Amino acid sequence: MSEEAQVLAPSSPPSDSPADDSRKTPRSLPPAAESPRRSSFSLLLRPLTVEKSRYDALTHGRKALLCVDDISVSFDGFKALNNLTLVLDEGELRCIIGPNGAGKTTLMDVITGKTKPDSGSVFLVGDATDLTHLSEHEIAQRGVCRKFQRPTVFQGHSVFENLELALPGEKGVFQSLFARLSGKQREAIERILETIGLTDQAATRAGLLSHGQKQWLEIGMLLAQEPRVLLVDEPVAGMTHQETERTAELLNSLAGERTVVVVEHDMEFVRSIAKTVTVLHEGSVLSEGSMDTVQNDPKVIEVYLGES
Amino acid sequence: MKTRTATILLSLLGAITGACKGPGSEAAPAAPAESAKAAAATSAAAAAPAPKADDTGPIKVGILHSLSGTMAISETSLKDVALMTIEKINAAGGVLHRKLEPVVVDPASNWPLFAEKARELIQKEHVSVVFGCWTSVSRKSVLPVFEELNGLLFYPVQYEGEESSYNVFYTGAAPNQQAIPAVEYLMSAKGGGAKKWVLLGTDYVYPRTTNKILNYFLKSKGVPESNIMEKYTPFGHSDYQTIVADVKKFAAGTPTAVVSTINGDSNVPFYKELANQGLKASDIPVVAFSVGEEELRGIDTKPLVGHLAAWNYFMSIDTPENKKFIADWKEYAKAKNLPDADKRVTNDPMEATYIGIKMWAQAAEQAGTTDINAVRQAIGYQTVRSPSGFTIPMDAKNHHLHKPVFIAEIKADGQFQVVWKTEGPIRAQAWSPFIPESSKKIADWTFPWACGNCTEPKFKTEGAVAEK
Amino acid sequence: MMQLFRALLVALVAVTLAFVREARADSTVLDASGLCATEGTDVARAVEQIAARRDALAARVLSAMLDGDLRVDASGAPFLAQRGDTYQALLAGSGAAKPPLRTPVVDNQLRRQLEPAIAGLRLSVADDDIRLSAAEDLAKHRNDELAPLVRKALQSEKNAKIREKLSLALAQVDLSSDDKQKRLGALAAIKSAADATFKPDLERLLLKDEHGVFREADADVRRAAASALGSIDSRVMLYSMVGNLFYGLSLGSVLLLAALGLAITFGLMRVINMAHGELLMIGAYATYAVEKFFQAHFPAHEDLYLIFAVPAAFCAAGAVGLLIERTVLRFLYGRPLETLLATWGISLMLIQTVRLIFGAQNVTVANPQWLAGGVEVLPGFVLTYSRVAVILFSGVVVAFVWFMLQRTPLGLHVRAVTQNRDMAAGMGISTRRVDSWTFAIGSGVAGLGGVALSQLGNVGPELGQGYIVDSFMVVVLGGVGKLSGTLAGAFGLGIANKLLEPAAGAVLGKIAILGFIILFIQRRPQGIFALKGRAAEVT
Amino acid sequence: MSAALTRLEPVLPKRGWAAFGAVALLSILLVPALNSLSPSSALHLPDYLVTLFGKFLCYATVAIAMDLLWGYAGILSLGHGVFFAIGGYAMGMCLMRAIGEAGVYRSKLPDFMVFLDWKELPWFWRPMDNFAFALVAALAVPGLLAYGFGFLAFRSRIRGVYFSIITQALTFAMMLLFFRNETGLGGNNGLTDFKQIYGYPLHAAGTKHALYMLSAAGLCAAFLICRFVTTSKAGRVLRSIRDQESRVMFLGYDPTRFKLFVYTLSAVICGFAGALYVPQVGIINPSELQPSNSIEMAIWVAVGGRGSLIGAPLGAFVVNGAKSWFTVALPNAWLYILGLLFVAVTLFFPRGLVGALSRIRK
Repeated sequence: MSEEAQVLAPSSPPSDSPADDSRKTPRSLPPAAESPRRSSFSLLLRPLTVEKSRYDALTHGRKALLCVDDISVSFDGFKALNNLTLVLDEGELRCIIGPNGAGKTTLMDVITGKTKPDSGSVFLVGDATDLTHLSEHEIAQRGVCRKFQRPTVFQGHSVFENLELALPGEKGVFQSLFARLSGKQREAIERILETIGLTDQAATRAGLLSHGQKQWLEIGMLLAQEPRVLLVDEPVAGMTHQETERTAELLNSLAGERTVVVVEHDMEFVRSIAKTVTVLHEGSVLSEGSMDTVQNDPKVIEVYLGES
Repeated sequence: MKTRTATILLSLLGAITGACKGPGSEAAPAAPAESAKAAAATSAAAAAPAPKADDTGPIKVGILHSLSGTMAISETSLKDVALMTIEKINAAGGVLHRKLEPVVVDPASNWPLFAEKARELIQKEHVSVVFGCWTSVSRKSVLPVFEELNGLLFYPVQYEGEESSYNVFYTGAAPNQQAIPAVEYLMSAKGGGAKKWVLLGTDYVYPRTTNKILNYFLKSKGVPESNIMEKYTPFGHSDYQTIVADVKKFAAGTPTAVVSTINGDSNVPFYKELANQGLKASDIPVVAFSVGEEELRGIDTKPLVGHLAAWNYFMSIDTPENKKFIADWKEYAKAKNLPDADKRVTNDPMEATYIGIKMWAQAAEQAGTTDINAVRQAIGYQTVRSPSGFTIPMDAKNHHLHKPVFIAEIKADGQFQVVWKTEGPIRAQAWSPFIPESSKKIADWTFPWACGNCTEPKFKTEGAVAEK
Repeated sequence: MMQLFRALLVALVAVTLAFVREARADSTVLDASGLCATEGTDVARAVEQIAARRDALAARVLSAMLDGDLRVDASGAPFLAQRGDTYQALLAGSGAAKPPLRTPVVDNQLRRQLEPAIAGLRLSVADDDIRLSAAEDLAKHRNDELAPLVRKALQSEKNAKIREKLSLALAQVDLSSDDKQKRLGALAAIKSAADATFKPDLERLLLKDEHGVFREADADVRRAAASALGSIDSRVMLYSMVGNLFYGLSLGSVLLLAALGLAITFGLMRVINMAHGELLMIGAYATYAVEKFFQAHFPAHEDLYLIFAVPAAFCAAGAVGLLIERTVLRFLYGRPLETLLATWGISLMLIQTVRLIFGAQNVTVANPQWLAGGVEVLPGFVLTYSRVAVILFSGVVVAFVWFMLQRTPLGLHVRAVTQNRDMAAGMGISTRRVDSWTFAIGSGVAGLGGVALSQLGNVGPELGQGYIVDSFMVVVLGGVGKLSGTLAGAFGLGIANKLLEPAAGAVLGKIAILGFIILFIQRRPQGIFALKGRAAEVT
Repeated sequence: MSAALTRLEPVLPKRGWAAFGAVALLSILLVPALNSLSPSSALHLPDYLVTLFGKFLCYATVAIAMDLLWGYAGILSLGHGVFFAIGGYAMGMCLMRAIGEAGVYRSKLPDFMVFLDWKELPWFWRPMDNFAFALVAALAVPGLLAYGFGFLAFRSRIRGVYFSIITQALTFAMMLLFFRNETGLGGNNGLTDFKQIYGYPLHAAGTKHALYMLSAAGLCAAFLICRFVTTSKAGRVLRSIRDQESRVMFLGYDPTRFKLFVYTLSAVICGFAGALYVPQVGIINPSELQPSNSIEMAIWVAVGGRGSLIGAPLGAFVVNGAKSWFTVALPNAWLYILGLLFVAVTLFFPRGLVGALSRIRK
């Protein structure tokens, strides 16, 4: 749970959420905005859609789904991403690794619209719209979904309600004022509950779930969104061995139908799930390929594996 | 009653839904207005049987001054002086052989609360009279309540005039009892012969109206527009650097006077800035209408020596009545253990409160009852020997006190030294002759005129209602 | 700065004493009883007579009269009232005062007569400073009677500054002289001084009468007058710009002092301290209490109270802050909106407490002598000592806060705890204690702000209410948690406010500034000095 | 509507409707009925209490609006006095016009304009002659202002305490603006001396009863509207925004729109309460815009209990009732009592009175 929840949740007394780990960091206040939004002025100068030539060059000859094209982001002179280009294929399970500060999380932020890049574009195949112009919820509506490092579920809602909120459909204010639940939707939720193994806890408040269960619930919510691309940020951090194994299983089963991108530190875990691995370093791609290829890449050994 | 309520409710709802045929247009309200008046008349008649006066118990007297909030600073003293006066009256046997029982409420400098508390005093406590209010807005807030419930209010503070109510007696100064004499004084050779005028005030109605009257007055005296500078600051303004520098620039080379209607807390930063930028009273005198002894307690007065104030009373006035008044007050402050008791001062609104209570007590005694209508009639013909050393009458016609005017310079010890005074009390002009709309108006609450803002008598012949 | 003031004060006293000795030597008989006459005209005549003596004793008597320190005994001998109800004879050999002592009444009319008279008398004093101030007084108003005297003084005067003032004083008389050369000379003097005081005189020269004929017949003189007028106008404009900048700076430093405590309690600790204004108020009341104490116990050193008020205010406000933290806030960390509610309640209680102890009325906090007044650096622009002192004081307080945060072990702990309290706790820092101290110091700094405010405005129970919105604006505008941001926010607001005020008026100016802040925060929600990137998110 | 399509949660449970109906009817009818009894009766309610309760009802309506915003969406506005005051001013302007020529100056213009030497009505006063227009303005102007201000603020993702602080700046700036005489709304004195509303004399008992009943009905309506919002899916999204805004965004909802909606709705309700408040208290002036007034509104909600639509009005009644009582009974101690109440509530009853009551029941 992030800090703003602390601030904004007006009256959650401690008894409310025993499993809420964020109480340990009580002092901090959220910055006024989550991230510096680039001045919309520079954004205006850039085209709303991707150039045809770039589109073709990147998607040519492969079953590409999501392309990250030449993205650069800098914070106060520090280059978080440096002309990074990355193409993700349909149905693949991609792991992204890299030392701290390599730009993994920033990459996620750019794809999901949380951070606006200085230059470059992101687009989904079949639609040349540059996603970097869209806001988070619009990107999410296009089927790019994200799972945070720490499980972010709605603690006050039941597991069922959490999933219900995630269901695709009209998400405007007035639709939701008069929204009703159809039988079909109810079935969809029940199916997902089964997938993530929380059928028995459907009516439980999400705040009362264990850490691992919350992770699964979050993944369930992402599934309910029927995503095309699933971005998963360090899914097994803080999990027990058993939970880790189950998560690996879950992620593996998800790939194929949709593209899954996993950012992870745990090498053991990466090895157990990854077919293709991308190594980031100082904001750009250092190496890409199977786990073995990457591990034997001298550059990688030098900057990354060498350290650990 | 029930059905009436229902119809009102329905028609209000009707107005919300079917807007178009509502009596919204200019012409339409005439009819409801008439009915309103008729209803007002009947309800006034219904309310007329004044508070049940049970003839033996104490007489309840309301005191409606803010004891908290921004106005507490000024109004607390008025509450104290009112209590003191009531105590004195009780010690002397009370009124009509009954004791006065003060009912003190705190409207907390909150204007709607003033109206609410006034209503409570009249309807719940059945007080015979209320002494209270300081700011114009608080008076405006309670005015409809007193008029509706036929209450009696004594208002003790100098104000902008332009008002006259059947239910209010004004014991503070109207503009012609304070502002105009002060300006005349500053124009005279003795006052420095000012040619340029800076009208400086806090942005609200009292300064605006006073300055408007002064503007008309100055122009009638041949002061050109370009020689008048009018400036307003927000409430609680505390940075007067720019304004003082502007005054200096404006005044350069010509005898200039500043008329200050700066209110409350802004005075201290204003005077401090004035002193520090070296504007001396002998160069540019400042005359203030809301700075008295009480306000000077919070100011280091040494740099202000020579600046002026115009009031109807000063603590330094040397009369036997005033000596007694001050002694009584100090004794009371000590006995009641008021904060800073040894340094308490008296000022104009306190004197006005004191006069008001005495006047009411005399009138009630004379009328032989506390019935509001009877007492009101009696008050109009009372006189009181005031601490300022004059015999002051209440004007039966316009419900304002006749008051003497004093102009005084600030002394280093926070007191005032009177430099000019009127020969006797002057009559208040409730409606300023300097404002065209007002100049036609006559305030006269005596029968058969009985209207405080009419241009011709309300009752031309006996019994015939012929309002304009 | 303070030293400088003291030095100045000492010099002044020494000069006055020299002056006194000189006066004492004079033993001519002087009957001051005329000064106590009841009729204003009689008093004026008496003043005239004394001034005509043209000696130091006359200067002494008249200036004592102007200051309100003159007493006249039954025999008409003048005495100088001194501290502690003692009287010093101004007339050698007049012995003890014979009661009843009378005090001559001085009003503005008399002051207008006394000031130039005294200035005229002082023109022959040896001390440059006294002569200069006398010449300045004379230059203020046209005074025909003293003109010959001034002319004589000008001839023997060596000091250039005094000469300038004296020639200005003469210029006013000479402007209406029949001699064209004299008029031109006067205009030259006026032009070089470029003092706005002369504008009306110059404009009068350029006026036409009802027949369309220039009042001033001579074209040369008119041209000279127009050029003098032009240089006055441009000078006035420049000075008012300089003035506005200074006013902005001084308003900025007031805002800074008001907001600095909040920058610590809100900026570093994330406590929405609505009682912040009341901590300022406590600082101001502490100043008042120290002043009272000095008045009661060390009346001779009363002016030094302010120096002792600084630590007293810091401790008083700090102690209250500590109490608030220990009893209420420590249970509310991490719930900023709830600290808002609780501290609002606390602020109400503090206001009422002060009201019950000190009364609802404002209390007097006098500027010490060395902070009163100001120096006119440019014509029409006065650098007031109290404002200069507040600007310097704000610098000192900022330096103190910076030093405390950056260079002391406590500061190190504070920074550690605010950056990562778990880690800090793990390293053995008692986070609880650090919290308490930080809040106490933030409150103490607010108390220091109160000391400054007591010198500029009124001290009353509601003092703090007027500053709370402004303080939050400064901190938010500057960027939370950044000292430099608070600095920029305060001065930015102060200067913007003062630049807008002449154009829009005080009320609209203030509204415009608030509107601007609201819009600014739209563009840069994190303030001027915002942290960017992930660092900002991690905090 | 097929059986499978179900609302997520009923607006009120079946028994809830019955209870609500009973309470609503009682609150609407009881006070006027008791007031209509003969004054000699022991149960007679004095007249001044009718307007007092009417005022409380308006405050309670504001509290509900605040609670919708703060308790459910987690947005603490410290500037809701603005919307309340604007609603009040719209009604006040209409009532001012209704005075017609019965004012002090017997002029067609409101008295303060004659005072200030104005010759004609400013443009924004003109349509206020129309009662229906004024009513619409009392709702629409606060709504539009909230929409505009909220759009800017939420789009820039200002939230939490920052939002609270800039709303405080908003109300402060508005207060200064309304204080100005040039603004054309009566300056410091505001609008007062009303005589009639929609043709009915304001001091007549019938009008007072009608206004009281309208206020009570308004409170009930506000309760139902807010209840409708909070039990809908939108309400759930709002609570989600309060707890986890970023997750809501990544689920494809636009939090800005939801916040804007609830902020605007809450402002409209406040405007409505303000419009009913003014004819009952008889004055509207800029002191309603003081930041402290807006903070007090938050206090009502905190005292009653956030996130419970019953708690908020309860808090408004308790705090204002205490204020009315203690300012008479213990004028000097009043601020202590109020202050202690806030501190105690935040420290010991973070869920307010409702939370405390439910804890006791358990």
